[in-house]
Amino acid sequence: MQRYHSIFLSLLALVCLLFMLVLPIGIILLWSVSNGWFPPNLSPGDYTSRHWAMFLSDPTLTPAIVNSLVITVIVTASSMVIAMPTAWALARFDFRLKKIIEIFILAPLIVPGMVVAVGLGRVFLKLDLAYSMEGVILVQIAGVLPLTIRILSGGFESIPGDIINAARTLGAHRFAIIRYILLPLSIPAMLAAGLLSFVGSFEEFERTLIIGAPIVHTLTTRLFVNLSGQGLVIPVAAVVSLILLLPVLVVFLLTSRIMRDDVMAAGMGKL
Amino acid sequence: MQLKCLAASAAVIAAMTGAAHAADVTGPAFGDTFNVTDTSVDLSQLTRENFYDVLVPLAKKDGEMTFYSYWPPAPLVVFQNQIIPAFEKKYGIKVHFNSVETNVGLPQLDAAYKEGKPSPMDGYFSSDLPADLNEMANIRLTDILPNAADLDPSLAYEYRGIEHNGAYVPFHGNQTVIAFNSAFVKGDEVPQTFEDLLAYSKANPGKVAITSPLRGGSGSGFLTAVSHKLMSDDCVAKWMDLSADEAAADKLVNNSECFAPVWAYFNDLLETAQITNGNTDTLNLMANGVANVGTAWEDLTFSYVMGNQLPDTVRVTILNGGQPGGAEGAFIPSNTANLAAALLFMDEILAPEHQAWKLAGFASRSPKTELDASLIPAEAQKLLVPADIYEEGRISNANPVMSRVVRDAFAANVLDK
Amino acid sequence: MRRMALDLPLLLLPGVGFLVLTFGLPLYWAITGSLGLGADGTGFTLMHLADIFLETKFRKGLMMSLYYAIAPTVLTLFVAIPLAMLLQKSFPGRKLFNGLYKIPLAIPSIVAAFMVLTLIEQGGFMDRVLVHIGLSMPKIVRDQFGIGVILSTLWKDIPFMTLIIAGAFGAIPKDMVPAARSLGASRTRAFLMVELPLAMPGVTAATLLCFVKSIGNFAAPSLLGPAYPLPLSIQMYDAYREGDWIAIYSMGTVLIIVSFIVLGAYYALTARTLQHMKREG
Amino acid sequence: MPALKNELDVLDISKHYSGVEALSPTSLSVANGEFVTILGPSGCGKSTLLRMITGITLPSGGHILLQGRDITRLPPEKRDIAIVFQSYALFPHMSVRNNILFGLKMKKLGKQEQLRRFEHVVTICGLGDLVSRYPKQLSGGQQQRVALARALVMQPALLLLDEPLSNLDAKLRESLRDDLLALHRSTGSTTLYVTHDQSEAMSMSDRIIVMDKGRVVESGRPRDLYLKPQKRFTALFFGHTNLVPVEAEGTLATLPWGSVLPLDQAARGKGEISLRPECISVFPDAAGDAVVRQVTFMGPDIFYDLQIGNHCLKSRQGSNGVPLEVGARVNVHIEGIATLLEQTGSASVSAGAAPESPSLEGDR
Repeated sequence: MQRYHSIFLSLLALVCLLFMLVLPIGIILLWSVSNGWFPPNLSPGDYTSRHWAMFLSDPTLTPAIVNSLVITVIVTASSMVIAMPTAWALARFDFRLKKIIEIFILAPLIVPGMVVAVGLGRVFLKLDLAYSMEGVILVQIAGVLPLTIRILSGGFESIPGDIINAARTLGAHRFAIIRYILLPLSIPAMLAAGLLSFVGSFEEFERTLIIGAPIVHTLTTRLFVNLSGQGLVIPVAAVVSLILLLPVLVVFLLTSRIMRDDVMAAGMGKL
Repeated sequence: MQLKCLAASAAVIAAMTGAAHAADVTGPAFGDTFNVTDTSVDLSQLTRENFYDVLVPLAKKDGEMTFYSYWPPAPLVVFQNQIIPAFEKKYGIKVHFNSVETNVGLPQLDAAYKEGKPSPMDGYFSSDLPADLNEMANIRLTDILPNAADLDPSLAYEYRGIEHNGAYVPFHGNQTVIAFNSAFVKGDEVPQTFEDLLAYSKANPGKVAITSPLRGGSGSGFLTAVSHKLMSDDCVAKWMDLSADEAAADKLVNNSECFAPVWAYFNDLLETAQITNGNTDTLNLMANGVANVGTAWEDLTFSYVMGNQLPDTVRVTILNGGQPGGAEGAFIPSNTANLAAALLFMDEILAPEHQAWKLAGFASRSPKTELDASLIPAEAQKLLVPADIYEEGRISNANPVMSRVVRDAFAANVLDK
Repeated sequence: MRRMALDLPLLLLPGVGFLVLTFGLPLYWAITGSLGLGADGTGFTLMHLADIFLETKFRKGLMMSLYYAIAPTVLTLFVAIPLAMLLQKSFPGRKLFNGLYKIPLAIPSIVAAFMVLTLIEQGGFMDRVLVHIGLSMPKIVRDQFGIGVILSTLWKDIPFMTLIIAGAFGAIPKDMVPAARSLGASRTRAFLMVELPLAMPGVTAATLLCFVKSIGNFAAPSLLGPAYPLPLSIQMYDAYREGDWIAIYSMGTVLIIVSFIVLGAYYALTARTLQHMKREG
Repeated sequence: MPALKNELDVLDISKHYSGVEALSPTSLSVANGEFVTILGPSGCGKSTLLRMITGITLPSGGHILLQGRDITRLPPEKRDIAIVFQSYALFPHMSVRNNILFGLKMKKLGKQEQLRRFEHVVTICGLGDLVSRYPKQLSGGQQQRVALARALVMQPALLLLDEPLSNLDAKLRESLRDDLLALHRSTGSTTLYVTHDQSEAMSMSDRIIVMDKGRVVESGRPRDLYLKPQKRFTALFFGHTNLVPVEAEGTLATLPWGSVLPLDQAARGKGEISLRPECISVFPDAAGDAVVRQVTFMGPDIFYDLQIGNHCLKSRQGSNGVPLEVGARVNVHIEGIATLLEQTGSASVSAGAAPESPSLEGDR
C-alpha cells in the first residue's frame, strides 16, 4: 500500500518533469534547427544549422556574452559585499526603525524596474555613467540587493549568538570572528543569495536596456529584440532562447548540488 | 578620373560663387540656424558637389562613428554584412553598429540632448523620428547627399505624415499588404476589396488575422487603409492635413461622425477575424495554418517565405483603395560628435550597389527611382505585390499626432467592445 | 551599548545607503514627476495621476496588471502547497525531482513565454498532437482572459512558491503533527489547524513575492496576452519608446501605490500572528 | 492472551528501517494506574518504541494492545493515548487556552465538558494566569506544564511522557518531578515515562524497564534494579558502582583480596558482582589492607577512593563523622548479599554510556 503510493508519486513527478521541462525545451531545440516546420507535422520536415550559424557568426554576440558574464559576476559579488553588513545589522540588532528599514529594503522588488531605470538614466547621463558598464552594474545591484539582504540576514539569524561569544572568549577579534566564524557559517546563505543574484542579474532586461543599451549590451538585451513580439521569428527565437538558457542552467545545476533549499526559502519566507 | 576632376572643379566654383544661391534654393539645413554641436563641418557651405572633398578628410579625422539600426531582419544583415564592411574599407572609418528594438534609441537621444551630452548615436535608422525635429535633427540631408539625387520625390521630404524637409534619408522602402496562403485562398476568394476581406472572414471565422494597430505597423497601416477607403473625401482631407494638432485631431476623431464607418467595419470584421500582437505574430499564425489571410509587411512576408518560415504558397496583395507604404530612413542627430563621418555614412547607405543588393535579397524596395523590383530574381517576383497594383496602391499616412489619436480611438471604439 | 549605537548606522549604511541613492531617488523623481514637478514638469497637478484612472486604456491596463498579478498567484497557491507537501514525503526519484523542479527559476521569463507560445498556440505543438486524435487546441493565446499569460506565469511561479513553502513546512518542528494527531486530530485537520498555520508566514511571503513579480510582468503579456487592454508594464515600455516620461512616471507611481497598499495590507494582516511566534515575545 | 487488567500490552513489537534494526522484538506491559519508566541511553530505541505506541510510526512486526484492544494499525488520533514531547510541541500560533482545548475540540466534546475539564486541568497544573499567553511567552517550566495539561485534559487511557524534564534546569527538574508524581497520584493516570536519567526513573517509577541497543535489558522495581541488578549494564547505568570479579562457590563469593560475600543464588566459577559504594564501610586501622587514595566531599556524603591490593573501590560515607585523610590505612567492610551479573546479552557497556555525574547529583 505504502509502496504503491510512492510509486504513484514517482510517476506523477516524472510526468510533471517530462511535460513541464523536457517537452518545452525539446521543442525549442527542434525549432532552432528546423528549416520549415508546418502543421500538422510533429517534427520539422527539414533541418538546417542556418539559424545557429547566423547567430554564432554575429560579431556582436561575443561582446554581449562577455558583458553578461562580467556584469553578472561583478553584480553578484558586489551585492554580496554591500548586503553583508546591513544583513548583519538586521539579523542581530533590534532597533526602533527596523520595520521601516525592512520595508524599504523590500520595496525595490515591488517597484517596476522601468521607473527606477528611467529616473537613474537621467542622472547617469550627468555623471557620465550612462551607456557604461559601471552604470549597468549599479542599476542591477539595486535590483538584486533586496533579496540578497533578506537571504543573508536569514542566514545570519540562524547562527547561534553563543558561537560568537565562544570565539570571543577564545581571543578572536572582530576580523577573526568574521573570517573564521561568520563567513564559513554563512556560506549556505551566501550561496543561495549568490545564485539568485546571478540569475536575476543575468535575465535582467528593463534596467539594462535603458541604462546600457545599445552601447553596453548583455546577452539578454542583445537578444531581446529577437524574442519580443515585434521581431519574433520562431526558429531564430528558439536559437536565442537556447543561448540564453545555457549559462544560467549550467550555473544553476552546478550550484544546486551544493545549495541548500531551506536557506533560500528561509530568507524569502519571512519578509 | 576625368569625372572626378570635373566634380572637384565644380565644387570649387560652387564654393566660390554659389554660397548665397545655395542658401536660397537648396539650403542645407531647414532651420535658419544650425544647431549641430559638432562644428567641424561648415554645413552652410556643403553641397552635393563638394560633398566628398570637404567631408572625407574631416571624417577620417573622426576615425569612428556609431550607427543604430532598428530591427527588421533584412536591413540588419544589409548593414552588418554589406554596407558597413564596404564603408569601413572605403574610408577606413570604424563603424560601431548597434541593432535596437524599433525606436528605443529615441528616448536615449532625447535624454542625452536634454542633458547637453553628445548623442549616443551618430546616425540612426529608425522607424520613427524624434519629436522635435527643429532641435534634434534638422540637416537637409536629401539635398546634400550625392547619392540622394535620384530619390523618389514623394519619399524625400515626408515620412508617415511628418514633413522633415530632408532630415530623414529614406533607405528601406516598405509596403503594408494583405498576405494570403494561396493553397487555401484560391482564385476569386482572394480578397481584392475591403468588402471581400470581410466576406471571406465571415465565411471562414478565425482565418483572418489582423495585427493590432497598437502593436505593429501592418495593423496601423491597415487601419489607415480602411479609413482612407471608407471615409468621405472631406473627412479624408481633414484627416490627412499634416498640420493638424491635438485639438483638431480630437475634434475630427472623437467629435465627428467621420470615423463611424471605420469603427463599424472593424467591429464587423473582428467578430470573425482575430487580432494579433504584432507583425510577426500574424505571420506565425499563418505559418501555423491557423490564419489564411493576414495584414503584413511586404518585405517581412518575403523574408519569411524565403527563410522557410512561411509556406511558399503565401502571396501578398494590396486591397482596392490602396494601403500605406513609404520608406523608413535614417537621420543624424544634431548633437552628434562625428558629423563628417555620419554624413559620409548617410551617403553610403544610398549607394546604388547596396540598394540593389538589399532589393534583390530582401525585397527591400529602394527609394531611388532608378532601381525597381525587376532586380529581384524572377522566381521571387511572385512573392511581391504585382507591379501594376503596387504602382497605384501606395498611400501615405496622417501625421503622428493624428495617428496617435486615431489609434487611441480605435482602442476605445473597437478593441474595447 | 555605546558600541552598538555607533555600529548600527555603520552597518546599515552600505545596503540602505546604496538603495537610497539607486532606488529612493528615482522613486522620488517618479513620484514628483507624476505630480507635474521635476525636470519635465509644468507645475503641481494631479491630472497625470488621475488620467491613469480616468482614461480607459490606462484604467483597463491597471485592471489587467492586477489581474495578471492576482490570478496566477492564487492559482499557484493551489498547486504549490500540495507540491510542497509532496516534497516532504519520500518516494523513489524524489531527489531528482527536487533538483529539477526548480529549473524554471533560472529561465528568463521571456524564454518561458516563448516556450509556452510554441507549445499551446493554435497550430502550436499541442495543437498538432491533438489534431492527430481529432481534437484541436482551444484559443488560449491572445484570448481575452489571458490564459496563456497565466499559464506561463504559473510555470515560473509554481517552483518559486513551492521552494519557499516547502522551506516553511520543513521548518515546522517535527513533533507538531504527531502532537496534534495524538490529541485526536485527523491527518487533514492536523494539516489545516497546525501545519498550515505554522507555515503561513512562508506562504504569505511567497504569495506577496509572486504578486509583485507578476505585476510588472512584461514578456508574457506581450507575447501571449490579448491585444487589448495592455497591462501597464507594456504601456510603460511603449511610453518609454515614445519618450513620454510623464506617462511612465504616472503609471509607475500608480503601480508603486498599489504595490505599497498590498505590502501594507500584508504587514497588517501578518503582524499579529507573526508577533506571537517571534522569539522575543 | 494478555491479562485484561493491563492497560497497555506491547507484544513482540519490532522496527527496522531498510534492513537496519532499530528495535528488536520487545514486549512490555503497563498495568492500570501504574507509573512505568523506560530508561536507557539515547539511541537505545526507547523513542522508537514510544512513537510506535502513539502510532506516529508503524511497527514492522508485533502488536500493541490498549485495554485489550489491538491498536497496532490505528492512526494516532484514534488511540486513546496522550503524549508529552520532549520538545513539548506546543502550537506556537495558539494561546495556552487553545493549546489545551485543541484535543477536546478535536474530540468534539460539549462546551460544558470542555470548560469543566479545562478548568480542572488548569487548576491542577497551576496555569491560572497563563491561559491567554502564547507559548513563546512562557518559561521552560511553564511550557512543560502546559504540555502536560494539554495531555492530561484528554483523560487518556495512557499518558506517555517523552523525557519531559530534560530541557529544564536541575532545580526546576526536581520540583517538577515532584509535581508530576503528585499529579500522577491525584489523577491515577496510567503513565509510561521515557527518560535517560536514572535518578528520575528511580524516584518516580513503580517499575523501570531498562533498554539498550534496541532491546530490553531488564525490568523491575527501582530498588531491585539498583541494589540487585541482574545485568552489568543495569549496574553501571544506575549511578556509581564497583564491579568486582569474584570466584563463586555455592552461595559464597570470594573477592580478589580474600573477603567473602554471601550470594543470593548458588553459583560456581568466575563471575562479577556489583558493589554499591554505600555498601562499603571503612574503618581507620593502621594495619588495614586498604589505602585512601582520594577524598571527595559531596555535602551529605564523602566519597573515598580506596586501593585494596591492585583493585580500586569507591566507598560512600555519611559526612558527619571525622573525615579520613588521603594515605590513611583503613579496613573495608562490605554489607549485604551480592548478585552475580549475567555476562550475556547487553552486558558490554561502553565507557561513555554510564552517566556518572548526574548519578552523583541525583543520589544525594
